[in-house]
Amino acid sequence: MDLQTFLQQFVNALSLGSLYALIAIGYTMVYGILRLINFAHGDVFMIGGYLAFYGVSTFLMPWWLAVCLAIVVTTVFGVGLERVAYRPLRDSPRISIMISAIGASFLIENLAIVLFDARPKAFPVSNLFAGNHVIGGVHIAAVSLIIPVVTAVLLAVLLWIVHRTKTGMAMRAVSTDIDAARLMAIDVNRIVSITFAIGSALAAIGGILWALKYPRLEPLMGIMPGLKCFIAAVVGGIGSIAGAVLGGLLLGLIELMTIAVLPELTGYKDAFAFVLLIMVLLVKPTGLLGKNQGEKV
Amino acid sequence: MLSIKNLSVHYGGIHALRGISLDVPAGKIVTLVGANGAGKSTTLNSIMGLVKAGGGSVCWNGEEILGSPTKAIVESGIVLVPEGRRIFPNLTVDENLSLGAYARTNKDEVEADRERVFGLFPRLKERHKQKAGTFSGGEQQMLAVGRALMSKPKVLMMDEPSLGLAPLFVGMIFDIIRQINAAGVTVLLVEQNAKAALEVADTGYVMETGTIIFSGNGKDLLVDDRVRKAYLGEA
Amino acid sequence: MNTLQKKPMSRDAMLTLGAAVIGLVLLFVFDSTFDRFTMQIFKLCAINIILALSLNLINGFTGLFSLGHAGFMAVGAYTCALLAMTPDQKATNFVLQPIAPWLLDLHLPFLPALLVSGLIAGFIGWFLGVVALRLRDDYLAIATLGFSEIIRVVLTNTQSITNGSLGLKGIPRYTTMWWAWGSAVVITLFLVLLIKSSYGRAFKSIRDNEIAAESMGVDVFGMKVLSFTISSFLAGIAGGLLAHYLTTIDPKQFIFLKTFDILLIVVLGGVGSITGSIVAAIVVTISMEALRFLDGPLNLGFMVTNGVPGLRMVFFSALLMVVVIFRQQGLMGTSEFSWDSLSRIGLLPKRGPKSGKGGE
Amino acid sequence: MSSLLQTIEVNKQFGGLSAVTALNMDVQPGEIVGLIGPNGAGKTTSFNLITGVYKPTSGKVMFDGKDITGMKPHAITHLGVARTFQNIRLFKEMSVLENVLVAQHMRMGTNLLEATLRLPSYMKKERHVHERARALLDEVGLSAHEGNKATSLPYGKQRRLEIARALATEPKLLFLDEPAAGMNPQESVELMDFILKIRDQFKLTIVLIEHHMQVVMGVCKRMYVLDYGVTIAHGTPEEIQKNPKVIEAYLGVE
Amino acid sequence: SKPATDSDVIKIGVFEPLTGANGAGGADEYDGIKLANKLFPEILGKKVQLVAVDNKSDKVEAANAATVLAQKEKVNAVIGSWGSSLSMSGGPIFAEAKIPAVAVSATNPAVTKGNEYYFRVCFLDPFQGVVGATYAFNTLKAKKVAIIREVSNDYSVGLAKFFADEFVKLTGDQGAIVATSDYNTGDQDFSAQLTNIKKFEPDAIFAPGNYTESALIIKQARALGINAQFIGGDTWDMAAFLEVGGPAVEGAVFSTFFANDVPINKTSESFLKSFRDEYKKEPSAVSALGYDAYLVILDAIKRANSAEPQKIRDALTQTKDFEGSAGAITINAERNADKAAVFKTVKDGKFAFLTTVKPQ
Ligand SMILES: Nc1ncnc2c1ncn2[C@@H]1O[C@H](COP(=O)(O)OP(=O)(O)OP(=O)(O)O)[C@@H](O)[C@H]1O
Ligand SMILES: Nc1ncnc2c1ncn2[C@@H]1O[C@H](COP(=O)(O)OP(=O)(O)OP(=O)(O)O)[C@@H](O)[C@H]1O
Ligand SMILES: [Mg+2]
Ligand SMILES: [Mg+2]
Repeated sequence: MDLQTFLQQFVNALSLGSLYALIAIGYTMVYGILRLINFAHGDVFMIGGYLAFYGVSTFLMPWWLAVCLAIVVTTVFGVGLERVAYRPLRDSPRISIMISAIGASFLIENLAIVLFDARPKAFPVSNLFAGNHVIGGVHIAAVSLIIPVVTAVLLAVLLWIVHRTKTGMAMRAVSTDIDAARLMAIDVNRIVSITFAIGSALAAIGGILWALKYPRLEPLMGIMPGLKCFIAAVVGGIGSIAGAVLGGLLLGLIELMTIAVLPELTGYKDAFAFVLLIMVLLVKPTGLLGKNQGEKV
Repeated sequence: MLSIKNLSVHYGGIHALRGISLDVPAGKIVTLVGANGAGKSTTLNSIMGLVKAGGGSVCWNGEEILGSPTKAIVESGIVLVPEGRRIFPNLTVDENLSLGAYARTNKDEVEADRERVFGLFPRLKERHKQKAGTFSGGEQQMLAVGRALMSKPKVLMMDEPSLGLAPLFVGMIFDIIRQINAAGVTVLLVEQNAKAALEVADTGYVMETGTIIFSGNGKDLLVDDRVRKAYLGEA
Repeated sequence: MNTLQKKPMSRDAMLTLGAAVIGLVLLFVFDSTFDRFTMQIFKLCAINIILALSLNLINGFTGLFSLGHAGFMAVGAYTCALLAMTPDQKATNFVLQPIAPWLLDLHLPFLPALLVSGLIAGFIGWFLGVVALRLRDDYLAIATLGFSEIIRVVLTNTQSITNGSLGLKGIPRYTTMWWAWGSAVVITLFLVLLIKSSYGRAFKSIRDNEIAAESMGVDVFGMKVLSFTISSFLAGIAGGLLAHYLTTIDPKQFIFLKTFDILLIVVLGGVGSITGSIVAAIVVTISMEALRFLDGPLNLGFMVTNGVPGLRMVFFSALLMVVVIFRQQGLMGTSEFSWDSLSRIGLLPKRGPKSGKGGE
Repeated sequence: MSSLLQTIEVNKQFGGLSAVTALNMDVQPGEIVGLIGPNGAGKTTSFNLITGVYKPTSGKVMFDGKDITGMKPHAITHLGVARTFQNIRLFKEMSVLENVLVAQHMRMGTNLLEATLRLPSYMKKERHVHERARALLDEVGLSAHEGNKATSLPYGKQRRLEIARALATEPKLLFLDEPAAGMNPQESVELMDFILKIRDQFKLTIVLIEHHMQVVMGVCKRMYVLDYGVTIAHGTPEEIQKNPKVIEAYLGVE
Repeated sequence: SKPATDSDVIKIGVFEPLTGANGAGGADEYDGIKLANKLFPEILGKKVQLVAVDNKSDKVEAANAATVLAQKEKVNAVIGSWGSSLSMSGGPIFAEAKIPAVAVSATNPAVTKGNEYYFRVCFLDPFQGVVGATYAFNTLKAKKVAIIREVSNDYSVGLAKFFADEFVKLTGDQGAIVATSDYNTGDQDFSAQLTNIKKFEPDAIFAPGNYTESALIIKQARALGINAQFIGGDTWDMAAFLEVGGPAVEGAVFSTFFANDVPINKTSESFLKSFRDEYKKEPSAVSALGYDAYLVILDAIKRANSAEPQKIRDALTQTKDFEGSAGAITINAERNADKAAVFKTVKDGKFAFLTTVKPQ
């Protein structure tokens, strides 16, 4: 592989990886606090994309307004989802909550099929993001430049919220010990709602950026990205925000660089994420940056 | 005053509290002693609303608080130092203390209280930036008590504060209980260490398998034969 | 069955035998009177029963969170189809890339093919189990899901063995009513006996408290692997039956979402209840068909709607959520059908045999 | 007589915490040995180290002349070591009888085939373990509850079920972690008699953790005292009661 | 219910994926069928009723849906399904029930092969692959071609193979296919594959696959500075291909069934007009074919002077030079339509007719 091809592949991988990272953060926040694999996260992501689409193409809003509204509505949707599908099960066995998440995911997908139609829609990409840059023979789409920046900014904002604000402190408290958090007069439901709000907003942003990069919407578009980003979060160490970013980048790199180096494996690309996952888990069962929580006997 | 009537709790098939009644007069120290699994922690947890009671009532200054959310109970001035400390190990000492004052809005008062806690436990001040999980058991217990004091309690309930503490610390904890009480805070104390507990208490209740079997003045109970035999390990 | 009959006949054994005979007669009656459609659904019920039971063994009885079932089904389906198809049938399938020569002439009758597909799925299950069962909870769940997807991707890409994405078609329709229900009954019986045996108790002890189980002398890891292997074996059998029921298979249909479908049945029936899995498998399979009218034009009395394709699935998933939220333990919880429970509610003499399959 | 159990310089660290330091225990067959010390002294951890739940950071555990260091718990149980748990660990969803039956699985020596096919060979063993399980439940006074769910039992009875379950594994050496916890004084006295009885009846050697001094002093011939993971004393009850270090760290000044 | 032949209505089953991954294609075909039914609602004095079942893009569901049509609804004939593998899932069921089925756009040879009851009104993949390669070689003068195929899609894998074989034959150069890359259904990032292809500087890239993935591929290729000519198949003939691809797909060429800017006969004209009136949008090729499939069945019923399934089937085999909206249809001995392929390109954001290629 010549240097230019390598650089091109590397840029491709970083661009995909930072998108994975962005979505994985939302996953990891929700999981970190509730220990819930939110299988519906990918569907919330899909809703974000569609809302922005309808904002621009049906209601003819300017794109920035459509994006903001889409994020807000998706956030409300995510908070509502937690209320309806997860809160009643907070003290139930894990499998019940997970089934509820799967059920919610099915419901959202099927509703989307009925409401939005199963046929893919083309996402209207504003000219602002449609450009393309060539730097030293390496082609970089404008969105691919924006995504890592957005991811980095959001990462900083999140780290600030979680580590520097009172609410963030409460989130960390809830995630270690719900009952002890209650004893601190923390309104656990509110904190969980806020977490879901942040997670859903991130999903919406992820969905919109995804649609800008791959301008096609369909009701089932969230399933695979959702699963892969969850894997990214697990690989990085679930519950760790930095881990999610690391996992996302790593996944993007592995997926694309493996193909770059071994083109005959392209057909197996969908399996790379899982192979990475299993290898990491076997070596470090709690993920790269995860903390060990053994059971005291 | 805190008054508990006929409180009853089930965990699935286990009848953990079988209708217990006790009074905690304002400004006093009341202690609850009894064997492992007698239901002492359950009593405290159900007062705090962490465990759902099956029946009975908990009145605080004439108001029924049973069934209120934990948040409201803490804000009304009842605070629990839970069994096993339950500090937040990934958070620093400062953050743990701030969480204790989570519901309070007056920053100056909170800072003043933080200084007061540091005065009580200079050890915490030395290490205020350290993650609490790296503390020794005794230090963690100080933090748990300090954290509770940060919420400016009117009633401080402590669940086995001497658990896992070196005898030296045990003595110190009981001194602090006296100090806190002297500052006007009502204390409800649950202890395995019945001897020390009864020594500081105004009133003692003895629990056994979900019921209160007898009660009385702390000093009287200390010399009570039944107590000596069953809980003080004296023949 | 034999060993059961050797014992002196207790009331329950006689009732069970009676139920079995009535069941057999009914099956025969159904087979000769039902139309093809009803039979088709009826057969699918049996296959779903096997799938639900095998997943319940691992998730419900051994307490291991496994989401890899679709993969083991796929292995079973491919193995069985490739073994039971004649060389001619195979050759016509592999139009793009010829089938591997060693596989072409490998041909077995249905029963041995079915058993081999179970064995191969079981073997793969054993191997993956040894690797993955060191993980717990969610980590195990996501790793097993990963294995199932890896299996699917491999099936897609090994064209000279599986015919890749073209899949296999023209698989002989061997899965008759007798094969489907016969297997379901034998497997149910096997699982009931297994769960009631000392091994079943060991599985349940792992679910209830792993550390205590280990300390009571239960080889926890070995037992987990055993349970995982048996579960994979049964999933493989179900896959084989499915292949010869559909007569055409391809890798796409074994995507991980398939596992979720089965998991839903298990949870609806009650995690850890054989009866529950059976009842739920039948109810879900039938209601998926019965709700089909929702996709077509609806006559609501006051108005007729246009057909809304997908409404059925919306309704179904909403129903599922309602059950999960309001009846978390599923239909049966962890309880099982027993003759005693029938006589307790005074229903015994009138009871039909269908539910009698539940948990003799 | 050779020791049944010997721990040689066993250490255990959790991260930076030294939970057990240089544990040197020596238990002779037929003895009842006590292990006492303040909360968090490392008593339960010592049990966990010997029964294989935790692996020692360093040191050696010898049982019946064999090195069992680092073996899996079920293998150690197989050799004849059984235990109860401080925080009760019953099989919650299973019946009282089943709890005891599970503990005999290992000794049944069946294979999957004969068990599921219910071959006569298996049915014979099955009848045998049922009889034994019922006898054990009778022994601990739980016969009336055999069909109930384990968790439906009151606390004290759950403890007795744990003991019955441990006995079902046919141990030579039995570890009891705070068996009197949650028992009232009357029950505690009965427990003392029960411990002595099973020791004789099942030819057991017993190691006992207990805060209830009356029980410990009553049944133990010898005891070890731990504090912060370190063995601060060992000897007969009389010696221990007089030991100033023990009084300071544990018993308190009367 | 009574057999449909005796009653006043003739039932035609619509066997399509209305939800799931193939939902879009199924819906487009259904549009054409509905239109035909609206325009031609009667034959032999009887009303023709469409009975639509959703096969959910899923093989198991497809088998069930086919059984519903054949056994429960007892339809006289069937139209569908989009997606060859789904058609294959229903095929044996229709054959056993002796009900004729007419595939609209299922181009896989295996659909009709060996199934006496399956017909189709479109051409086949081998033909499409051959004309694609011929076009690339003769018209585009391409010497080096790269292929990027959807490995989990049988259509794509098949077409790629037929194209490659023919292209190698035409150029006489074993290395004429410079690279073959794979991706999976639903993939959205193809940058790694495309970057690999870029190294070989191919004259053209053949990318058979679903229109959305294909549009994204072309878009990403352009963004990576790949200027090679893109060639595709009939699946690109969808409005969404243009929408998703935007300016990037300008100049891409593909073979398809029908060109709506150049009506070939009277039927096309009337179809185009009614379709635009009815749906206020441009028809896709499969809508035209769906329309034709319906008409072909009606024609067969007329010629048979009976709606009995067996008679319809026999009449279908005799279909000759039937003027469909997408060209004349003659059903050959393999029950396939001998039809010409149309080449289209994208010009100014619209599809534009290039040429017609007749079968040899
Ligand atoms: N979450 C729970 N689920 C089920 N049972 C419980 C639970 N918590 C406590 N119990 C049971 O309730 C009874 C009372 O327990 P509780 O913790 O109140 O006792 P305690 O007096 O505080 O004992 P200790 O001295 O060990 O702290 C015990 O039998 C215990 O096993
Ligand atoms: N899995 C673990 N991880 C980390 N620390 C542990 C673990 N298990 C035990 N410890 C620590 O080891 C020390 C000894 O604990 P252990 O349970 O052995 O005490 P104990 O003597 O049994 O006390 P008690 O009388 O309260 O039961 C404690 O500080 C405990 O927190
Ligand atoms: Mg307690
Ligand atoms: Mg202990």
